[in-house]
Amino acid sequence: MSARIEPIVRVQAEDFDAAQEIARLTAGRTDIGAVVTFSGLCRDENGALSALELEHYPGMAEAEISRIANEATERWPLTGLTVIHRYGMMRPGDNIVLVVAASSHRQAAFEAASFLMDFLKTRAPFWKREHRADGTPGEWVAAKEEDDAAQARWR
Amino acid sequence: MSARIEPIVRVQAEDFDAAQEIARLTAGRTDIGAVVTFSGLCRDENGALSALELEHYPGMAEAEISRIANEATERWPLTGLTVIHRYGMMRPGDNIVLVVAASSHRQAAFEAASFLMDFLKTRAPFWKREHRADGTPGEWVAAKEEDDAAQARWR
Amino acid sequence: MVKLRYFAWVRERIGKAEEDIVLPAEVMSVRDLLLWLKERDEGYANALQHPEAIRVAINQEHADHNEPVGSAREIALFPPMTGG
Amino acid sequence: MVKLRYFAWVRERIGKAEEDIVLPAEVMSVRDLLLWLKERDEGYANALQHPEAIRVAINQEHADHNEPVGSAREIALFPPMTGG
Repeated sequence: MSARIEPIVRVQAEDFDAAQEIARLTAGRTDIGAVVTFSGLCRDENGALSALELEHYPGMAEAEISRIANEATERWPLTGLTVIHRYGMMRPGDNIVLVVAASSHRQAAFEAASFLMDFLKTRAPFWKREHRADGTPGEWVAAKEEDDAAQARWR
Repeated sequence: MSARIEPIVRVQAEDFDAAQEIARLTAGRTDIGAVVTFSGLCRDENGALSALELEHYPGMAEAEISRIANEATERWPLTGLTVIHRYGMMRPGDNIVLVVAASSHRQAAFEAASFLMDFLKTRAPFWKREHRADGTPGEWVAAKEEDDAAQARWR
Repeated sequence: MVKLRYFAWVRERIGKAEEDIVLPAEVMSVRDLLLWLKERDEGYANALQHPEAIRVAINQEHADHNEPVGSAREIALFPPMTGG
Repeated sequence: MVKLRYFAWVRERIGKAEEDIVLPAEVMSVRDLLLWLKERDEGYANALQHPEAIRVAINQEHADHNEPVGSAREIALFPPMTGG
């Protein structure tokens, strides 16, 4: 098992490029067998959403994501881990969040990426508010019990 | 739940571009909340490997991967699914296999991608042979019991 | 003196994003703080009407409602998170 | 007449990638086929010395050792897969 790696964590308004982040973890290396990438996108199922606004807690957002990412590197033998979370206004189809987990073994990469997402959903200080297509102010998105349940399975 | 989608399946000697395949599934769509991408790479842990040669069963490889991919689209509400498996000679660090699973929900995308990989490992007709750095002919890679166990958990 | 910070609909209902405040001696725990703030005016009452639903961070780390506020520099109140 | 195809070390030990063959009437199942081939010469014997470890596809679909070979057009023999 390789030494514990230092995760890359970024909280930013700008978009990200998944391919570039994958390349950053794998370039020049021959010890990585598996890379699992999760991209979370702004979704609009029924055409009623014009945007999602993501509010965040600057400082704590980075700190909390780093805590979660470090826990993942302790639980799984990862060779690389990147977590990027955006804030601000997102249009349907825009990127919101990216997790890239690299490992010599696929199961570790899958589990670490899934763990990261479950904890980001329930522990990272971000709040989504809808902006409706008809111009009316939208609602704050309610937290889902299923997300708490998803987090609880890692205990 | 959306109508069952038609998976994209390719068996090819050429390299692939994960970013391009993700873009192909998501471009112009606003109903996709989650994209999970698995990239399997040629790995060389101790510098003894010069290449992996992947033999395949042409015809059956495409047919079997399509069967597995179609089963995934029946089990999970996917909005897109792409599976690409290469054959031929791979150097350490080269891409071997790509799975991209898109869904409105993250758990479905994670599970479908993980399911695909477990079944590709144990059911897709490919065989890996090592070529050693010192020029000697290498061994056929032995199947792993842990891969059978990983597949069995989906029953 | 502690900096209180509010986010999302907690911020909107209270009507400000942050404030510096001197907590009375009887406010020992996070729970005490929520109940004390709730009495301040209608905005706070509206934001904190279900105090058990409010999430709290002390010095930018999650804290449960039993934790002492102690000598915290910064306490943040917010709804359950919906990022990711 | 059926086309037999061999892959990976099964192919190497038998010494060919494929052959067309007429199966005798007593070869009913996949298992019968493996045992019958094994007697043909040293290469086959070497490839099929542990017939239970050999995977088989009939007309490009996985088949277990109890399945009838029936009127298969193509039967493939190979080691456990190691793709992905």
